[in-house]
Order: sequence, then C-alpha cells, then structure tokens
Amino acid sequence: MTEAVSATGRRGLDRAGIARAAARDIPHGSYVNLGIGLPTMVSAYLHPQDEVTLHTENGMLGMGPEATGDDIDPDLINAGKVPVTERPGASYFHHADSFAMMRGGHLDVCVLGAYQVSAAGDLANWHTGRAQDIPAVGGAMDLAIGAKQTFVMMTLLDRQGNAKLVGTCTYPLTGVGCVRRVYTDLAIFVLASDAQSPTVTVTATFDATVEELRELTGLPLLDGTGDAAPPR
Amino acid sequence: MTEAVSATGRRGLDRAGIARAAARDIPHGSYVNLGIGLPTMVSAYLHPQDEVTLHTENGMLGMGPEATGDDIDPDLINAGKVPVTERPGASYFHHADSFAMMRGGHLDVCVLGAYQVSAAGDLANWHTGRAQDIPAVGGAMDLAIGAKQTFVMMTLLDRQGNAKLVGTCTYPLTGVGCVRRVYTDLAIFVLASDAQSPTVTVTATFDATVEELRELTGLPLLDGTGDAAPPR
Amino acid sequence: MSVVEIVTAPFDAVAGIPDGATVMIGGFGEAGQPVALIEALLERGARDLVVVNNNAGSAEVGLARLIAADRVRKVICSFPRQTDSWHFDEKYRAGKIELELVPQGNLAERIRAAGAGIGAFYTPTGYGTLLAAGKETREIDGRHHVLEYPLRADFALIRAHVADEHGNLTYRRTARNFGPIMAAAATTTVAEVTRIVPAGDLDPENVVTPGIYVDRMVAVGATSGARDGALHTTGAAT
Amino acid sequence: MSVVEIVTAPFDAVAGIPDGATVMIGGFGEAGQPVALIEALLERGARDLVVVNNNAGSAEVGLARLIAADRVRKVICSFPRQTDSWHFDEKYRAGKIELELVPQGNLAERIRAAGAGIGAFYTPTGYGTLLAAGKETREIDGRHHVLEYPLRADFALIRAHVADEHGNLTYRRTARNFGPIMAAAATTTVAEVTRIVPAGDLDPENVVTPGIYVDRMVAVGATSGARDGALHTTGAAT
Repeated sequence: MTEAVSATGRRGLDRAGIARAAARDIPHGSYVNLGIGLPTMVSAYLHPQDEVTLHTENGMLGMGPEATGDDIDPDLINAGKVPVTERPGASYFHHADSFAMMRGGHLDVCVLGAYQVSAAGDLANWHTGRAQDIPAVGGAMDLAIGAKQTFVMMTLLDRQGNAKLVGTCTYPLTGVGCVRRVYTDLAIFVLASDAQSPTVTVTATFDATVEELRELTGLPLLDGTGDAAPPR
Repeated sequence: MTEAVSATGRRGLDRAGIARAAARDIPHGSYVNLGIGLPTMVSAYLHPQDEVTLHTENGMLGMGPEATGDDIDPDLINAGKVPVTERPGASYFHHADSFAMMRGGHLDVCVLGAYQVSAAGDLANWHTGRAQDIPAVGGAMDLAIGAKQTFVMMTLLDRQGNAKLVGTCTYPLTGVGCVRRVYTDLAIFVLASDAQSPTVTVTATFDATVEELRELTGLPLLDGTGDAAPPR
Repeated sequence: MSVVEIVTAPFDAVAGIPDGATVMIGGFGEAGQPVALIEALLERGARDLVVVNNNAGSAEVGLARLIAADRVRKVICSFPRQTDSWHFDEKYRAGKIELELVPQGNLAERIRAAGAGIGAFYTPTGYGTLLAAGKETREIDGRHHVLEYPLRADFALIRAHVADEHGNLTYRRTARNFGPIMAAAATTTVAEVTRIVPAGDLDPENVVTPGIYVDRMVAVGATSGARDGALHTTGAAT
Repeated sequence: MSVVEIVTAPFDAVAGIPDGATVMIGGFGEAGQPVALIEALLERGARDLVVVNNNAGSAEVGLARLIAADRVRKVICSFPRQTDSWHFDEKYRAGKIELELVPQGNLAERIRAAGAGIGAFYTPTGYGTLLAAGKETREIDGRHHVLEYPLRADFALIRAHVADEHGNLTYRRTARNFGPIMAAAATTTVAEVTRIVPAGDLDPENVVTPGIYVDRMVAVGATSGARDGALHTTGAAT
C-alpha cells in the first residue's frame, strides 16, 4: 500500500494509492470520464483487460495516454488541453454531441476532484466562492450530474485539517446529490443519497479507524469495512 | 405559356406551368426543400446556373434527379421514398440534424402542396379532417414553419369549384401564418402576414382578372400585376 | 458491462425483448429498416409492443409483418398512411392498433432529447395545430412554441453499414436517418450491420454512432440491392 | 444568396463585422481556434464585441490578443481561468470585461438550440447551483431541471480542416469541438480551413458541417504542428 503523511500526521494512501483504489471500482467495459488534475491519474491503473474506454468532453471516445515526441498533435488534446493519443476504435464528435453523451447518462463513471462533498452527495469543486477568484466551471457541472456514477477523489482533510466530507457544503455547489463514492487518503466512502435519509458508509480505511473518521467528519458514518467488496 | 382547363373552364397554367412559375422565384444559390407530389416538379425547372441545392428531410443535401437503372440504390431515397441520385458536394446527416436544419431556418425556400391557404398565411395540407381518413403528417408541419420562405403550389379551385385560398381554413392546420407565396393555375399571390392586418397581393394572373379572382376567393385582393417583378 | 456483444444470429440479437416493450425501429420506409432484426423479433413472439418508427410499415416487409401478426399495440410515428401500408390501415380501422401521430421533426427531436438527457424542449413545430392540442405552449421571442418531452425506448433495433468490434457504426446514404438518434435513446440498442471489422479499421473521424450507444450487433450482409464497399472512390481528400 | 464566398485573405473573410457584434469563436483552447480570422478581426478594428468561446484566451495567441487590445466587451464561456489567461484575468479584475459563465454542456446545447430552432430547453445541468440562480426550474420525471435559452451570434469564426467548394467541412480530431454547432448558430459563418477541394472530393458520408451553414471561407494551410492529409491510412472500411 502506498502511503503519505496527511495533514493530521496520519499515513494514508498517497495520490497514486487513491487513484488505484478508484480504478479498482471501475467496472469492466465501462465508459469513463476522468476529470482534470488528480482523477487523470486513474488511467495509469486501468489495464487493457479492463476494456475501459475513456471519454474526453472536448469530443472523443477512445482517448489514449498523453502524447510524447512525434505523437504530439495540437488538434488532439484532452479536457485539460494536454496532447493525448488515440486508441484503435476511437471516435470524434462535436461538443453538443459530447455533452449529450454525458448528460444522457451514457457514461458509466466519471471521476472528479472536489473541494467538498456532502453526506447527501452534493459536490463542490468549481469555485472557492472567494470574491477575488475568477470562477471557471468548464464541464464540471455536466459531468457531476451526467454519468451513471460519479466518483470523487480528494484528500479527506484540507490544509487546515478540516474534513472535506461534510454535513452541508459551504463552497458553491457543482451538483446536487450526485456523488456516489468518495476516495480519500484515509478512507473510501459510499454514499446512498437516494435513500429516505442519506447514509455514508465507510468501506475501507487507511491508518484511521471508523470512529476516528466519525470524529474527523462529524458524520454518523456506517461501518462497512467488514463487508464483501461491492460487485464490479 | 402552358395552359390547362380549370374547374371553372378557365385556361390557366397546367401543373408544369405552376412548377415553372414557382421555380422562377427561387433565388439564385438557394437551399430548397420540395414537398412530395406537385412541388417535386419544380426541380425540372431549376438550372445548374441557378446553383440551387435540394434538401430532402430524410437526411441529405445535394439531392439529384430521380435514379434510373443501375443508379437505383435502396439506401438513397427522397422524402417520397423514391430512389434519387447524389450531386457532387452532397452531404448526409441523421434525422435530428436534418430537422434542426429545417426548424433552424437554414433552408431558403420550401415548396408545399395544400388543401387550403388562408389570407393570413395559415396552411392546411396534412389532413382532410374526415373521420374515416388515417392522418399522416410526415415533415409537413416542420417544413411549413421552418424555411425562410414557404411557397405553396396548388390549383386555385377544388373539384367543387371552391377557392382553396380562403379567409379562414376549414381543414386542420399544418402551420400558422407561414405561407409567403401561392402559385396556382389562375394567379400568383404574395401574402404579407407579418403586417398589422394580412394582405394578399396578386402579382400575376392567367386567364382571370384580379376582379374575377376577388369574386372566386371572396378576398379583398390587392392588384400587384403591374408591379415590377420582386427582387430574386 | 458496456462492451458490445457480437452475436451471429439475429434471433440472439433480439433476445430479452419482453411483451409490452417500447421498441424503436430505425428506417425511413425501407432505407435503414433492420429487416433481419424485425423478422427475428417476430420469431421471438413478443406482443403488445409499442413501436416507434417514422412509418407504420409498408407492403409485406419488416414492420408491416409485425403489425400484420398483431404484435404491435401502438405505433408512434409521423407518417403511417402510405399506398402500401395496408396492414396498418386494416388494424387501425378495426381499432386493433393505437396511433400517436408526431410531426417528423418533433419525433426526431424527442428521440434526440431522450438520448441527450434533455428534460423537455420548446419547438415551434405543430403550434396551433391538432397535433399540439392540449399541450403546453409558450411565446418566446415573439414566436409560439409547444413543449415536447423526450421519447425513450427499452430497445432500439437499427440497421447500420460497417461496424467495428467496439460497436462504432457507419451508415449508407439516407439509410442513416433515425439510427444514430435511436441508438442513444434506448436502454438496449441492437444493430444489424453489413459487416464487422477490427477496431482501427474505421476512421475515427467518420464514425457516426460511437460504440457507447451500441449493446449488441449482428452482421447480416448487404441490404438487397445496396452495394457494399467504398461508395466514393474520389473521396480521398480527408 | 447562400452560395459560399471563397476569399483569399483572412482580412476579407471577416469583412463587415461591426462594433458591438456577437461573435462566436470556435476552438477548445488552441485546438480549432481560428487564429488567422481572429488576427484579421483584430486588424479590422471592431470594438465592443461579445465573444462566445469555451475559454477566454490563452497566452498571446488569437482570442487573448483580441482581449488584450480591449476589443471585447463581454465573454460568454465556460472556462475563463487558465494558467495562461493573464490578459483576461487582468481585464476582468480591472472591471473592463464582463463575464457570463455557462456550464460547458449548457453552452454547447444553447448554441445547438440556436441553430436547431429550439425555443428553450430544460437541462439538469447546473440545477441548485449559483449558475442557475434566478433561472426558471421544473421537475420532470422526478428530476430537477433548469430552463435555458438559445445562444445566437451575428458571426461565427471557426477553424475546419478540408472544405469543398460548396462549403462542406471536415475537421481534424478534437479540433472539431464547437465548430459544427457555432456554424449553425450564427447569421454569418466564416471558416478558415487547411485547403479547399472541388465538389465531389469529399465523401458525402463524412461531411461534418454541410455547406448550408458556411457563408465565407479562406484557405490558410495547416495549423502549426498539425499534419495535413490522411490521418488514418487503415480507415478504408467505409
């Protein structure tokens, strides 16, 4: 298990470890959108036998790894505007078609970063809310509500040691009740926001107990660490 | 001038003559949709130097004449399901894109047949309204309101001798206030339904006087037969 | 999960379509009509189907046979009445089949909306006509519009031209018509195609329906009368 | 009337764009950005422009230069803030440029709606967020939606790959992005392309933007770094 020292001094998963954990829960044969930043790392842990097809919202299915050398083509970039490559069986389409694909619920999973996620699955990841910051949303709001399942990857605590999994988001929302799973350095959380009252279940911990996670988040977390792995 | 004997015994334009008259008013370089039936005849009077591009709502721009012999391809048909040909510079697209093109006002002219047209430009051409008839609308409603200009081709009188250019349509409507020009065996009419009160101007007559047309239609027709031809 | 399933018999391709299912069937007249899949559906025996198609069958082929065999409870279409739609005409006049008549562009846009996750849309088409009777309307920028809702299906049966093994599809000429939008609007999309080629053999710029929209495929060869292979030998500019 | 006008200089291609015009500019970052047309627009000197683009310019290229020269009154975009969007950042912080921020998919769908004659549409994207504040909402099938309106423009400036002399366009890879929908949403569409070929040289199946949407074209050669010509030599299956 890769480890890193978190803000509390705990040794949880490092970024690669979080990416690997998220990758493990992506079902075989899925169509997946990986948000810019941390989520992009998930692609390193997807294997050919997983038959996962990557979508980039700027108009492509079948995106390959980052391009290098002669493979760099300024007309072939990902959502983060980084040159990428094309896999056999790729396809291109325009922006309205690309977001129709997303909004229409055709992507199986999207993986996003977050400032905050609420117990009810609300996501905040586009705007700090600070007046001096220039807001930019890109495809975040479309992605958040579009995929069949939205995964979030983040550190559990911010630099001040405050939990980013919260009762109610204080940052401006990206989407309401849209997050299904949260991958952090200290634990993995599964959110059931479709229930009468939302529940948050801890399915794995990394150098933290469920009780400690309850204290850190102030949430009545359910302990699912002894359960069998969810079906892929 | 080609002539035919109408229901009133008048010698007006025959079908080919009506088609030729409509063709003459199609501006150079237009994108045009010709409805099934009589309007299809217009294509015979469009010349290469007119640079008119034909649209068929089942997903094609650049439609050529009806296919014969070895050129017949069951996958290349027009809206009337007749095998047609493809002109150089053609393009294919799916139905949503085809009707977006139409509804979005990108076609310059569409030419339709009609049961009735009202002085305000209402069109009735899809349904007799008789209970025993099975209604079928196809693309008529989309065409009627979609093109920049909707032309109608019809005989002025029905078999009972009643005018089909009327004060108010008695047949079920296809579209409201959408017809701009009406080509008939006895006259050409220009409708200005965008004015405060709609006006109908006769711009050409064929073996009928404007006064006779007023009697036949019961409408206060304006006499524009002495005016210069409208700009193409 | 989403990997396309390639089967060898149309009968297998239409497995699992239950009685009462809403089934979109591609095609405009016979162009793009998935005749092999419809025949297989007929053989499977599902009843009480709601069929979405531009037409209501012609002569003795495909959809017309399904209607003749009393498998269709309701047709949602724009143009049922044709000179050779005798099977539909007979069932309709006998009160044995329901008809929801939709202007062709609204039909296409409703199907597109279903695939695109659009909740509803305002369209000028049909305003002031019988086909908008009872529907919500709104004036926007001085123009009257009707509110129309998405049209979804449990299954879409479509005909395409060449597929690759990831389910990417191309179409031939006007046989494209409803295929691409129906593929996106159904829970399960089944495509009959002329042939299936390895991934990488279709130019990614020219894929019309990305494989994400296709669940099952069966290769059935060229449509009768339609030529297979390259249509435009001069089309080398891209 | 609708015949496409082919000009030889970008300066001529952008003729007639007045002060205050709403101008859609294609591209996602630099891919598909019509740099030659933007440079020509800069040279023409039009001011008070409302620009619709996914971004708000990067570094010292194209749109960024237009913003730097104080020609843009307002930007309608989804993602203005980038590491190299310093010109926009500066103008924005100085209160010299307005920003209408739109979620990327709503931006695309609003542009598409303008071209498609859709009066308005309900989208789930943005519901419950600041970007839907004050907008009409509706629950449809248990899901919350926001009502969004079409986004039109006086001019669209886009970058395509190969054009034929009728204005039919193809694109290269992800440079396709906003070009096809912007072409349909503007009163006048101007395309810069790599090269223009005779009618009949593009395969009609592979045309992405039909010529009906294009008013003027100028051939400017390949984008720096992008290869011209056939990308996929194995793509012979269609």
